[in-house]
Amino acid sequence: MAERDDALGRSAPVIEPGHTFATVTDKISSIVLTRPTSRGWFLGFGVAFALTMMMLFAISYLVVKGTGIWGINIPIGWGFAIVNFVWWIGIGHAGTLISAILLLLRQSWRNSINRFAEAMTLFAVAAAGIFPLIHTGRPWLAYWMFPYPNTMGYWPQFRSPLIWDVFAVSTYFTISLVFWFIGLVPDLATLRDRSENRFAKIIYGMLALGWRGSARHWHRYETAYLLLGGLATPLVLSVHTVVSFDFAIAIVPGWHTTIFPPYFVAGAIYSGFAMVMMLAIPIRKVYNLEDFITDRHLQNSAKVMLATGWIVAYGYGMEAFMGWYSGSSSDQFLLWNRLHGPYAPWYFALLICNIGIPQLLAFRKMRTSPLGLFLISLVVLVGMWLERFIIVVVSLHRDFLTSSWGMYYPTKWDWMTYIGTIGMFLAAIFLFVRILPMISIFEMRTLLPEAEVKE
Amino acid sequence: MMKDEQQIKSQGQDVCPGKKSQLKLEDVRAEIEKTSGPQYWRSLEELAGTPEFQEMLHREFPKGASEWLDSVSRRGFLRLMGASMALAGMTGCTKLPLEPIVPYVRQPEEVVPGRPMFYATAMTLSGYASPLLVESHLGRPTKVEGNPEHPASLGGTDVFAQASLLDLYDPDRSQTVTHLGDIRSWDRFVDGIRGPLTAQKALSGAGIRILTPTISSPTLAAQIKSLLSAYPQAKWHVYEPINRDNVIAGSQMAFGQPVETQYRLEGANVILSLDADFLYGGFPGATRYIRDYANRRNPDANINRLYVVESTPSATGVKAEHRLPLRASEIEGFAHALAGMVGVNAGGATLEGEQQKFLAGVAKDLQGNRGASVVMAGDHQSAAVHALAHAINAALGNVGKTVVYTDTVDANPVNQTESLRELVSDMHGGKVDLLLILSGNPAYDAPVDIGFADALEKTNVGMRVHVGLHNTETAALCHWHINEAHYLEAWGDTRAYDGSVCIVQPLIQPLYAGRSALEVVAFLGGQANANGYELVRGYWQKQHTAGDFDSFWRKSVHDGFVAGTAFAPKNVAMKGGNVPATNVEPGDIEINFRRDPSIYDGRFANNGWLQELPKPLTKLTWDNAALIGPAMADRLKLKTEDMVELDVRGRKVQSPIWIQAGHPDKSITVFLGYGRTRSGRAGSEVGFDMYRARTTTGLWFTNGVQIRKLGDTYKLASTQGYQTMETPTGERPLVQAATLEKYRDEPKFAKEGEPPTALTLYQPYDYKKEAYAWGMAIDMNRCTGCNNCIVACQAENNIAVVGKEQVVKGRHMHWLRVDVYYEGDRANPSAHFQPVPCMQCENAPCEVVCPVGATVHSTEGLNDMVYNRCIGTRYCSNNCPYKVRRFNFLLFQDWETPQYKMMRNPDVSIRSRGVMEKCTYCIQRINEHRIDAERADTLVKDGTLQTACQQSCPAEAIIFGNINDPNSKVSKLKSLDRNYSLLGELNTRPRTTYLAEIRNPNPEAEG
Amino acid sequence: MQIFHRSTNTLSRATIFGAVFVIAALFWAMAQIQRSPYVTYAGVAKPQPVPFSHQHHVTGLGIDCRYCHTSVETSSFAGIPPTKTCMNCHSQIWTNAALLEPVRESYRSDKSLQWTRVNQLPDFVYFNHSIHINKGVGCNTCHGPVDKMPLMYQFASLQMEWCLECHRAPEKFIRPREQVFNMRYEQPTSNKVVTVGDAKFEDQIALGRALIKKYNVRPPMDITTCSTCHR
Amino acid sequence: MTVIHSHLHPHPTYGLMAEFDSAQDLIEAANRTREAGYRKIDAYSPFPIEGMAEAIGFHKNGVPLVVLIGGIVGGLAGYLLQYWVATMAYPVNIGGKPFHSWPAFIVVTFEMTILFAGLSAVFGMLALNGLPMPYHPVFNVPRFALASKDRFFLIVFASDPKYDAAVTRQFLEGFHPRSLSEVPS
Repeated sequence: MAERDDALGRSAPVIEPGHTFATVTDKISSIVLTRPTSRGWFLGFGVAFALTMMMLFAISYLVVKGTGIWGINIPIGWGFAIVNFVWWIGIGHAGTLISAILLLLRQSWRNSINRFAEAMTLFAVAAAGIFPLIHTGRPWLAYWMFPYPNTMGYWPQFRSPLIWDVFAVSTYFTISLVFWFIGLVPDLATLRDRSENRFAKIIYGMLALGWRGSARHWHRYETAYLLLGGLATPLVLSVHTVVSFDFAIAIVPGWHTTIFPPYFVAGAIYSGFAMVMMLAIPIRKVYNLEDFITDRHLQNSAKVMLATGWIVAYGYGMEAFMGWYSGSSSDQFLLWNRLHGPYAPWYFALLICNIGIPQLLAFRKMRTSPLGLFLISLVVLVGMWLERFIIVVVSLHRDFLTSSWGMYYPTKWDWMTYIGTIGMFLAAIFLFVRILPMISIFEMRTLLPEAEVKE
Repeated sequence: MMKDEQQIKSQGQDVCPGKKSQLKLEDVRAEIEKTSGPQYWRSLEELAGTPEFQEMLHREFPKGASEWLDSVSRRGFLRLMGASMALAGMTGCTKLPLEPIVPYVRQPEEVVPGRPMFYATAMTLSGYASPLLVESHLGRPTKVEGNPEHPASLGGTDVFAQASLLDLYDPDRSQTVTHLGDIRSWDRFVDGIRGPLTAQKALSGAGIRILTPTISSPTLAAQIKSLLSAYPQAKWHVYEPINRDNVIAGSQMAFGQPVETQYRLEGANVILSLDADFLYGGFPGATRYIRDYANRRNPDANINRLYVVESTPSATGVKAEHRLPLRASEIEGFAHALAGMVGVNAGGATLEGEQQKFLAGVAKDLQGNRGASVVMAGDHQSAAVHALAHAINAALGNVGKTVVYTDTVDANPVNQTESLRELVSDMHGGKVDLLLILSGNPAYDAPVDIGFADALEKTNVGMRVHVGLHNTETAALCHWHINEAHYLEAWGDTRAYDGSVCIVQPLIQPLYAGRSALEVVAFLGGQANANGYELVRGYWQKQHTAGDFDSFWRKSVHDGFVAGTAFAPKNVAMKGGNVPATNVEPGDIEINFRRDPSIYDGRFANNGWLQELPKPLTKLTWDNAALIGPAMADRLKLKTEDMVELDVRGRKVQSPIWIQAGHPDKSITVFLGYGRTRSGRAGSEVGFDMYRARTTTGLWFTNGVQIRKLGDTYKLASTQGYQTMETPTGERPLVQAATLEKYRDEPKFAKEGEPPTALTLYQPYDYKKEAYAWGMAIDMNRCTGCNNCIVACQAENNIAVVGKEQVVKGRHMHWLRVDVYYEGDRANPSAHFQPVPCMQCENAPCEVVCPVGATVHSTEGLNDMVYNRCIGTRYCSNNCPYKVRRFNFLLFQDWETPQYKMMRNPDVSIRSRGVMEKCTYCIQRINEHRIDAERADTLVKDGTLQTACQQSCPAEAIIFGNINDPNSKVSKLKSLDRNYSLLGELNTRPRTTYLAEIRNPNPEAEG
Repeated sequence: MQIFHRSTNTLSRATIFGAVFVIAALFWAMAQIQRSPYVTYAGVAKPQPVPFSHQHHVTGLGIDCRYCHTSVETSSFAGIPPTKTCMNCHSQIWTNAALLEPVRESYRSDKSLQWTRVNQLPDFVYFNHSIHINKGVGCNTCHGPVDKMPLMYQFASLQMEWCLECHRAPEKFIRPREQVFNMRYEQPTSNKVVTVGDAKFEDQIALGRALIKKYNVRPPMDITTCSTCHR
Repeated sequence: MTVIHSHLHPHPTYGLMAEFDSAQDLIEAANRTREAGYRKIDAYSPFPIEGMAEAIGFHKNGVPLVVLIGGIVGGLAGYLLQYWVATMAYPVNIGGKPFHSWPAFIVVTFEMTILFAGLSAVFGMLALNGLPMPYHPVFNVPRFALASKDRFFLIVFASDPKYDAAVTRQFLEGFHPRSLSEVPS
């Protein structure tokens, strides 16, 4: 099964030949256990950590002074905070998608990228989760969004998409977390048994929960894992659908659109895979994992991006068409404003980033060139951020009453918070690759020829 | 929020706005002295300006916290303090601290703690009184309303009266007597002046000069007269920067004597205004005129018609059916021509094209309405124009019908410019030893060529005494400054535009032991420690010979005015003969000097409410700009916010440009009152001082102006960036307007696009079962854009002032705004005013999206905003199609200043940082009236319950009431054909609806 | 090889399941603290300049509430008596009791007594006494047995959920208007009949329903609307 | 072939454990052991092997049922909470919508279903597997560390009625395991 032909009939292996259980195990676990921590790692982590501190400073100042330090105003009540939230959540979709949906579709090539894709998801969702909290005027009261018996006898308002967000995002985070952890357990057992260091043994030992690979355990384990996959699949699709409700439920022209759910989900996967590529490509180079993360993976991911990119393009098309077709003056104006308004350059930039440049992926050459893929992924991530900016800001800044039209200019606090979350995300990734197996060892084993048994 | 409210309690409980605690005035004074003695704030203000201070701020706090650069930097500082307290509040914020409660020692009979009381009084502006009723909570005046009993108010007010409350509590008011800047006691002043006075006795006062603003107070006038009789040689000079010299001169020219002109607009089918902005506060009688005008705007009855010829677009001008923009100097020509056409004063030149058509139309219309028309001239138009207006009115037989002449309200109607000039020459001539300046600020606002400030500084006037509310530019140049008592602190009397005398009754003891001008004059007149009450009472005792004085006095004080004191109409004969044309020196570009719509002549510069009040047409706040027409802007390649230098015959001033649609070409309008140097935290160093270019020859307008582009730009804070309903993809029907004809063939034109009310999947909520369903109707035909509602709302609902920086960012807090939409040709557009409070939608989009249910619907159909529940997601505001919600992005409320604590309405929560707020239909008033009604087992009577905006509206354009009662006024209005919902197509079902604007143009004057 | 000792098996499971209970316990504790007198002041006598005894004045001397709290029927604020009110009597009796010196001092120096507020609501809550009196809410329904309080203390938690108890079901509490100031009033029972006009009632709910009609008390939906108390 | 006697513990044995090189050997050995009548046996492998469970005679698996119950509980809890809040606990008129606006309640109901189902899958699986169990007799066998790398182990528990130290050892040696160790309990 290792040699499955890809769609174009060309065959690229998901794992280079010549590997055994032992080699796979050693290669991956050694990264964590024996390999010395490189200067590069410290440098990268240092920078990421510094950015995280900057974010914390920006947030503290925000809490002391108020959301007024941002560029938001009336009518643009949501700015960077929500843009970043949606962007991060979108990125957070790839992981679970790869682990869950591809699991159900029996796409064995997922086995080598699902682990850090899931980790990436967790960190992205964590980064996203910061924003809905701090964007409130009184973050210290944000717990009122959770239903708990209180002295006011008053409860959250369940008709609000923001409450839906609270439930969707927290559920998504929890499920992704346990999914990821459960996937880790057998590998933690491997590390427990491999590591020489007593302390490491104890830590990994605790986390491994005493996993011993019993046939009974494996049996229940696989059932649970599959069921989780089955549950996570609708969940991951629901999360961005719910996020899109934040806009679709509202009456603001440019928000009140029925096409949002599918096109948000597609966009999410689009940016998610872009982020996976941006991580996978350097990582496989640095830790020379080309054997496990092969061109096959890059190609398949590239194809997914190409496909989702087309869905997104269709979404834009539909928005524009509806704007014209609806006959509603405010929708027609919205279209005009995107094309000719003060933020028009950004709209065009978005079209180039999300529709123009990614078409290069149609060429196999591009799909197989790591550098090319890396750059395109970067472009897509920028493009998807711009998309959310256009949706949030450009829709709000000129709505129904011409008298209350306004402009939005982000302040440096907006930027510090945004860049800070990127730092936090990277810092987490650095730690992850250092202390946990970034590729699922036991699932890699199943890909080896010797893993097959005949009755 | 809760925590912040405790802040306010835990410090200075006695003055906290908490509804329960009681007032101890001496404590307040004590606290004020300790927190903000004049030295303290003055030095802090000066400091705040210095670069060192700014630099320190940036060192201490990160740059980009641009609030620091606010003109109101001290408030910025307090905000951060408060914010950090709010933060401290995060922990255990549900435990309340112990709160003291302080009862009276001897409780006054009439006082019922928790229930406000109303007292009649009056505010005087340039001699003309606004009769008022002032609401008082436990001895703290908290809201100013118009006096419905008085013909000059009928319940309405103007923005200056509404905002005067903030002046009373202005922490920057001068708080002590000072001598050369040092704090002194009143007694020290008494000692100080004894010598000079005795010296003058010998000279029979030859060296005494008294400079006052226009005075209409009979008592004060009498006091001054008696002072003058005590010192026969002494002289009384009068000066106001916004004076009526031309009006007086005009009536001299026409009748040979100064008279007051009153208009009876209710009887006028046709009104022609020659540059008279009579529908905006500051014009004598405006409050009453707005009512009379509005009463004639009913398209279903006999609607009137307004023609305006004006040199600066004004609120009045844009309401006109026909508006003709002319440069100020050309209006006299127009008047001559018109006069000629109505058969007086032959020899008026004829005009061309547009203007001629307009002229012909007006003339015909006026003649068709003999005795039922009015021609009025603006204060700043030449004497000739006034004379011509008199002549035309006479020729049209309006005199005695729609135009009435009476004695002047001004007790001393001299030519004020000349009067000041004379004073200055005396000063230079060394004739002045003792100069008493009774309020007013001539050192700042006198015409530059008179050089009053120099005279004050350079000449050796032995003793210069300034009496005033603020320690102004003038005070700085005087030896002594005496802190004047605010009109809400002192007894007095004054006259309304119709001459009727209003008794000025204090609502509170002087916060800083200030003295009224009346008391100071009386003291100089030899009555040591005279007190205002006895002076006023004494004066009227003398006047009132017939009958029981006490009951007369009690009634007068209670009603707020002395019955039967209104001037009787006066028969004055035209002198006849042609009115000579004023000769104008040739010159290309003209400049107009105008009083500012918000801060008048600069006396209100430190009033945050007025500074932040969007001016009626530009919607500018915190600044004045030079207005020019579009054509001129194109010619000179000028854009809004470009800095220019105006060279007015050698006197240079700088100002940013504002391109104002409808402004006449080759003409610039600048507004007075800005660029104050010693105003206070709000008014100092704000805007540009145009008095520097104002001379006696060009007091109101002059030509020969050079305009030079400076290259840099200046940020202007306008609250409405986009001022038309036109969008690139078509016009939006936000204001429904039509001509009378269209309305008659198609009465329901405004309703198009509204969905059927049954259009819903849900079972709609049934409000019919309730006793009340609150609703509002706003008649845009009556609204004249006078801005009253905005300030009234701000005062009633404790709305914060945010400062220019925040307004620029788009964060002003007004719950009610007045949108203006221009239509048609930029050279001479028509415009519509649309007051926009919360629509209180029955299908409120804001409510559905709030995650914590902080904005929900009341059973009476109100869209409640629960501040203490709000966590500040701003989702509601995003989803509000009317954008009437306002968010506390920072700690905008001032929690520190004790004066503000006294000022606030105890029935309305003080909103803190991070919460949304919006119009509540004055829920505090609704609850109060509902509870009173329930106690009496009745329903709230229609009309007794008024929202703040409604109550202040001189035009009665805003009507609020119970729409479940078919006989309520609001129900009747909503049943009219003109009634429509804003953005009705969204099916939000607003409770606030609008009555479409109907204009009554004259086909023959159509341009 | 073994890394862990046998006991760790039990230990690890105990921690996992234990965590659940610990967290639950924490929430419960927080809820209790929120409602505890420490936070609400319920039942706590606060320091006062003069140890005024309602028990003595109400039960002992039979003074009516309204003698001191004059505005309770007409205003949102019940009114704290001015020093003058105290002196009406104490200028004749106990004229030199040391305890009353602060009162006399205040009267002499015209400086107000500074009491500590006992029943205190946050400032964003707008409570109106007059309407509650008018609808038949007895003083002691909210203020408790004031006539048995030597030192005044706050009777109820005054938290929103407490207000709602009555606003959601007024019939459980209201009484005839003429009984509002009666500190000894008891709710009707089979052996204690309450008469309104000529109607006799043996249980509170029936009485409550009747009075709601009589005084037309607005329905719960109306009086639990936010703007009833919050502005 | 070496025989290792473990002297770590003097205790009664927990079972006999044979070590194999490949999944193939393990699964065959397991099958034959079961056919030989042994019931209490288990197999350890570094990755899940198809058919292994059947080989050791393990069929019933409670996880799906647990998940189903979890999901139903979650869904009900979610919907009922919202219903109760909106119509009974504190009914308020929100933008003119009915108190019971069920379409708006779908999302939270769905998320709660997933959340509960997911968590019960994880904790159900752990509970049924008796995890965590950091200490286990099999860890006493040093070579067992390779069970998480590339070796495969078959154990016959001493508790098996058919278990007899000598006989069973002989039987297992029949598979020619790489090693055979007695697991002390």
